[in-house]
Amino acid sequence: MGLDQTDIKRMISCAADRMAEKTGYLGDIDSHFGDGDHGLTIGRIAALMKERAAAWDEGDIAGFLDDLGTGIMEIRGGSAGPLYGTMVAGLGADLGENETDLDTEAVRRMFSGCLSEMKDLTTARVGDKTMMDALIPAVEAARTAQGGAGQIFEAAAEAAEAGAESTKNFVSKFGRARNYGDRTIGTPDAGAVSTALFFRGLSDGARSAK
Amino acid sequence: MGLDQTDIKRMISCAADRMAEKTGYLGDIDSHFGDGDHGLTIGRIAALMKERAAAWDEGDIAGFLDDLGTGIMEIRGGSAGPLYGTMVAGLGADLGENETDLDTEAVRRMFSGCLSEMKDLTTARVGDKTMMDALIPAVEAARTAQGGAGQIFEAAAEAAEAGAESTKNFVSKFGRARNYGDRTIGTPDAGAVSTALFFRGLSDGARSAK
Amino acid sequence: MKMKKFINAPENLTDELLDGLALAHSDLIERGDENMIINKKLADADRVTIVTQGGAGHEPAISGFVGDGMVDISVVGDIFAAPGPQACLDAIKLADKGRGVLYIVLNHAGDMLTGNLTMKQVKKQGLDVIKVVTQEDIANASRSNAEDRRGLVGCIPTYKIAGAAAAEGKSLEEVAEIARRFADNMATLAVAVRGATHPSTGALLSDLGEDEMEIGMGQHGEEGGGRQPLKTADETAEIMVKALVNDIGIKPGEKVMLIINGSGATTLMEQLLVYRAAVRILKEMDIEVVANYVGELLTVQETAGFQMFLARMDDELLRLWDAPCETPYMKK
Amino acid sequence: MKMKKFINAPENLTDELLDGLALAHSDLIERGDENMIINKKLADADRVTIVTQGGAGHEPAISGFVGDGMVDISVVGDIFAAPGPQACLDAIKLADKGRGVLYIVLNHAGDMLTGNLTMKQVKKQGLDVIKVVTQEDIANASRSNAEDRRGLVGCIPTYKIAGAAAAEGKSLEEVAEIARRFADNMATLAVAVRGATHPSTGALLSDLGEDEMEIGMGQHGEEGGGRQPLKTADETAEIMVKALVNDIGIKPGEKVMLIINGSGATTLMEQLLVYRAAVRILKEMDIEVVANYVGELLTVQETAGFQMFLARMDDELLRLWDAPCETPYMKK
Ligand SMILES: Nc1ncnc2c1ncn2[C@@H]1O[C@H](COP(=O)(O)OP(=O)(O)O)[C@@H](O)[C@H]1O
Ligand SMILES: Nc1ncnc2c1ncn2[C@@H]1O[C@H](COP(=O)(O)OP(=O)(O)O)[C@@H](O)[C@H]1O
Ligand SMILES: [Mg+2]
Ligand SMILES: [Mg+2]
Ligand SMILES: [Mg+2]
Ligand SMILES: [Mg+2]
Repeated sequence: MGLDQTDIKRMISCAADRMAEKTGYLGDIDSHFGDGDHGLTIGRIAALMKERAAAWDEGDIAGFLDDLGTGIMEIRGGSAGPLYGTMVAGLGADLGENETDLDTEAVRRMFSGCLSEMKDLTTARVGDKTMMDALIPAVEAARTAQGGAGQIFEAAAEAAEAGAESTKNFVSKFGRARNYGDRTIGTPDAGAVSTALFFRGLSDGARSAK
Repeated sequence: MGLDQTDIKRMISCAADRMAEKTGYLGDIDSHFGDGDHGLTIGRIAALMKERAAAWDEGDIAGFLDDLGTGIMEIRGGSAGPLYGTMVAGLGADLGENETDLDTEAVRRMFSGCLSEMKDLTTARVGDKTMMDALIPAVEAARTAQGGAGQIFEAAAEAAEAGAESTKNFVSKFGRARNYGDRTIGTPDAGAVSTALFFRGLSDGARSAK
Repeated sequence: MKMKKFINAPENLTDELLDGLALAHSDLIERGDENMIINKKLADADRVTIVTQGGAGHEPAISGFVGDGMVDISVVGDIFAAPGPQACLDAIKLADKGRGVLYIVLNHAGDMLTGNLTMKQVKKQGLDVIKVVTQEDIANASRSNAEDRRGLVGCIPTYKIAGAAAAEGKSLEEVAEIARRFADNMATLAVAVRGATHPSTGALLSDLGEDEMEIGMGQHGEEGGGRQPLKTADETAEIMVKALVNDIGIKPGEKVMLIINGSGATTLMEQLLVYRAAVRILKEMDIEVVANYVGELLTVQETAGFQMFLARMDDELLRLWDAPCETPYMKK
Repeated sequence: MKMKKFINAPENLTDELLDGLALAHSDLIERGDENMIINKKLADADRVTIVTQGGAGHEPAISGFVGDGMVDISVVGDIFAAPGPQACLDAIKLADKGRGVLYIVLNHAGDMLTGNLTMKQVKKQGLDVIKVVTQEDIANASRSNAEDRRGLVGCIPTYKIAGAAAAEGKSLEEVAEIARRFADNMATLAVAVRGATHPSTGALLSDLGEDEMEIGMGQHGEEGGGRQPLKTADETAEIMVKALVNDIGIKPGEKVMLIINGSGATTLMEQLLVYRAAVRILKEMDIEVVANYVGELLTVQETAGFQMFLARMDDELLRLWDAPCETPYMKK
C-alpha cells in the first residue's frame, strides 16, 4: 500500500509526461497576460524530471526530491523555476533521510511539507490566481482523503484540477499578469494549470502502486 | 522686348508657385527610389524664392540671383539644395553687375551661364535620369529659339518638360535612386520634374513681359 | 508582427549572447560558470563588492554594466527569466572579498523568488550580504505599496552609485545605506508605442493600436493602464515629468538626475527631443537637472517607447554618479 | 507601417534634437550657428582640427561624436539631408587654429555636392583644408569604382583615428594620410530586415517581405540587391564576413577592426550574436580582431538590421583607435 523508490520514480516520470504534453497550451495562456514562456519553462522542468527520474538508481527519496528541486530552481525559468523547485523539494522536506517506503501517513507528510515550504516562499493564497490555487486544494484533499497512496494522490489531482479551473474566475494578484487586473478574468492561470498537470501525473504514476 | 527687375521678380515668383503646387507629387516620385523628401525640399526652396522675390526692391539682377542661389544652398535639402542653388545663381553668373535690362542676347547668356555652372558641379548628363535631363534640353532650346525673352523661356520650358518626361525611359545613374538600377524605368526623375516646373514658371512669368 | 531577429537556436540564445559580450569586452569582463559575467578586476578588489541578477534580453542591461566602478558579478537567467538561487549564492561567495557583498535585485516575480531563496542560504551560511531591491515603477502601485512596484531602469544608476561608494572603501552598511537612499528617492515611468517579440517563443509582447501609446507599460509588455492616442514628444514628456515629480515629491530648488532610456526601437533622436522637453518642464518648476543619461541602458527587445527616470540628488550621490567607472556600456 | 514617433513639429525636428543633444552633454559640446555642434574645448586647440558634415536622423551619428579626440565641429543639415556649403565654410573657418583642417565627407549625393562647393570656396579663399571622403559600402560598386560606394558607419572610426592623430600634434598632411590609409582599407556591408519611416514625411524607407532580409541596403533604405529569406545570425555573419574580407583582400595573419553597428531596432542581443559568429569565422581564416565596437553608432531611424564593418589595422591605427576621447557617445 506504500510508495517506494520505484513508485516515486514512475510518478515523477509520469508527471513530466503530463506537463510536457501541454507546453504549447501553457505558453499560450501565459502569453495573454504574461510573457508567454511558461510552456518553455515547464518543458525544461519536465525534461529535467524525466532525466533525473531515469538516472535515479540509489539514494533516499527525500534526497532525490531535494536534488531535483534544486536542479529545477537552476533551470533559469523565471518565477516557475524557484516555485517548482520549492514545490518538488517540498514534497520531500518532511520525509526522513532514510524513509524508503512511504506509508499513508508519510504520503500525507509529503503534502504538508510541500505546502509549508511554498508558504514560506510566497504569500499568494487561494483566490490570488497563481499555482497556489491548485496546490492548496490539493494538499487539503490529501489531508482528508481516505484510502492508500493511490487514492490520496488521485484526490489531490482532482482538487488541483478544480482549483486550476477556478482561477478563470479570479483576478491576478501575483506575477506579471497582476498588472492586467480585471481583464484576467476568463483566462485560467498558467501556473495553476501546470500544477494541476503535475499532480495529475503524480496520481497517474501512483495508481499502479496500489 | 527685354527683361527688367520687375520681370525677373515676377518670373521667380511664378516659378515658386508652379513648384509649390506640386510638392506632394514630387515627394511621391522621390519616395519610390529616393527618400521621399524632394517635395519637402522643393517646398522650402519655393518659399524662399517667393519671399526673396517679394522683398527685392533694389540691387542688380545678377546679385539678386546669386544671393538667392546662396540662400537655396543653405536650405538643408540634401542634393536639391546645392543643385537648385547653383542653377538659380547660375542664371545670373554670366550677367554683368549692372545689367538691369536684359535683351535677347543677355537672356541667352542666362542659360549658358547656368549650364556651365551646373556642369561644373555635376557630371550627370542627358540620359542619367537627373535634373540635367530637363536643364540641358532647356538650355539647348533657349540657344536656338527665335523671338524675344518670352519665346525663349517658353521654348526652354517646353524642352524641359519633354526632357523630364523622357526620364521615365531612363535608368538612374546618380543620387540615391541609382541603387535601384533598371527598376527605375517607368518612373520619372523627381529632380527633372521639378526642374521642368521651375522653367514652366519662369516662362509663365516672362510671358507678360513681351 | 512576425519575429525578425538574427538568432540561431533559441535555446542557446542567452549563452551565445553572453559569449559575444565577453568576447567583445575581454579587457573588462569574463564569463564565469552558470551564466555569470565577472569584472576582470574582481580578483584584486579589497572592498565591498556588488552582485546582481536578472534575465537576459534587456541588453546592454544588466551584464553590460559589469566592470570596475559598477557591478562585480551579474548572474543571468534566461531571456526575461531569473537565474536560480544556487547560481546567485555561488556568485556571492565568489564576489565576497571579506568586506561583504551588496546584492541588488529588481522587483520582478521570478527575481524576487530567487532573491529570497538566495538570502535564506546566505543567512544559513552566515555570509555578510545586504540585499537591496529596486522597485521604482510608479505605474501600477502607489509609493506606500512599494513591494508592488516593478524594477525598471533605476537599477542601472543604483549600480553606478553603489559601485562608486564601494570603490571609495565604504563599509557594506554604508554602501547599502547610500544605495537605499538613492533607490528610495527614484521613480520611473515607461511609455510604449509598439510591442516586440519574445526572442525564444516569438510571442508578441503587448499589442498596441495603430495610433495608441501606453504610459505605464512594464518591462515585458505588461500593461500599465495608460492607453491613449499617441501624443507629441513635448506632451508626453509633460505628463511623465509631472507624474514622476509628484510621486517622489520633489520641491522647487531641488536637484535631480534625469534619464531617458530607450526601450529598443525608439530613436535616440526622439529620446533627445523628450529629454529637451523634460529639462524645460523641470526648469519651469525650478528643479535643476544635475545628472543625466540619454540612450539605451535597459531595453525590452525591439519595443518602441522609452522609460523616463527621475531621482532626487544630493552632493554625495552626485559625486558617486560622476566617479570613474569602466564597463562595456558605461564609461566615466 | 504607420509612423509612431515622439516628435513635435517635423520642421523643427533637427533643431530640437540638436538642442537636446547640446543640453544633455553641455560639458562636452555646444551649439553654434547654422546647425553646428562644436567641441567645447575647440577654443584651446593648437592642432589640426576635424570638421565633418551630414544629415540628421542617424543619431548618435554624427554630432554625438563631437568632442576631444574625435570631431571638432559637425555641420548638420536636416533629416537625411546635407547642410549647405556656406555653413560648412563657416565651420571650417571657425575650426581652423592655424594648423589646418581635415574635412571628412561621407559619399552621399547631397553631401558630395556640398563638399565640392565648399572646397571651391576653400580654394578661392586659400584655406588650409584637406578633404577626405569615406566611401566603403561594398554592396553596389566594386572597389575600383570607389566614387560609387556610399559612406556608411566607417566615418565613425575614421573620425576617431583622425582625431587621435590630430591630438598627437601631427601635421595636416600626416593626419590626412592616416585617415586615408584607414579609409582605403575599410569596408562595410549592411543588412536590413524591416524598414523605418522618414520622421518628417512619414514615408516608408524600404519595404521588406515578412520573411525577407536584404543584404546591401543603404543608409536610407536604398536597395542593395541582396534580397533573400531571413537567415540565422551565424549564416548572415558568414556571408557578410566573407564578402568584406574578400573586398579588402585581408590575408591570414592580418589584424582587423570589427564593428557591428545596429541600425535602430535590431537588439544589442542580436548584434552580440553576430559579433560572436564573425569573430569565430575570422579566426578560422586566421584573422585576428584587435579592435571592435558592438552597438549603435550610426542608425537609420528604427530600421531593423545592422552594418558590419571591417578594416585592416596596423600598430599605429590601433594605437590611435585606443587613444583617449571624450564625446557624448564614445568615451575612451
Ligand atoms: N509570487 C508568486 N507566487 C505564486 N505563484 C506565482 C508567483 N509569481 C508567479 N507565480 C506563478 O508563476 C506563473 C508564471 O510562470 P512563468 O511564466 O514560468 O514565469 P514568469 O512570470 O517569470 O515568466 C504564474 O502563472 C503563477 O502561477
Ligand atoms: N549628382 C547629381 N547630379 C544631378 N542631379 C542630381 C544628382 N544627385 C541627385 N540629383 C537630383 O536630385 C534629385 C533628388 O533630390 P532630393 O530628393 O531633394 O535630394 P536627396 O536625394 O538628397 O534626398 C534627383 O531626383 C536628381 O534629379
Ligand atoms: Mg511567463
Ligand atoms: Mg530625396
Ligand atoms: Mg518569464
Ligand atoms: Mg533627402
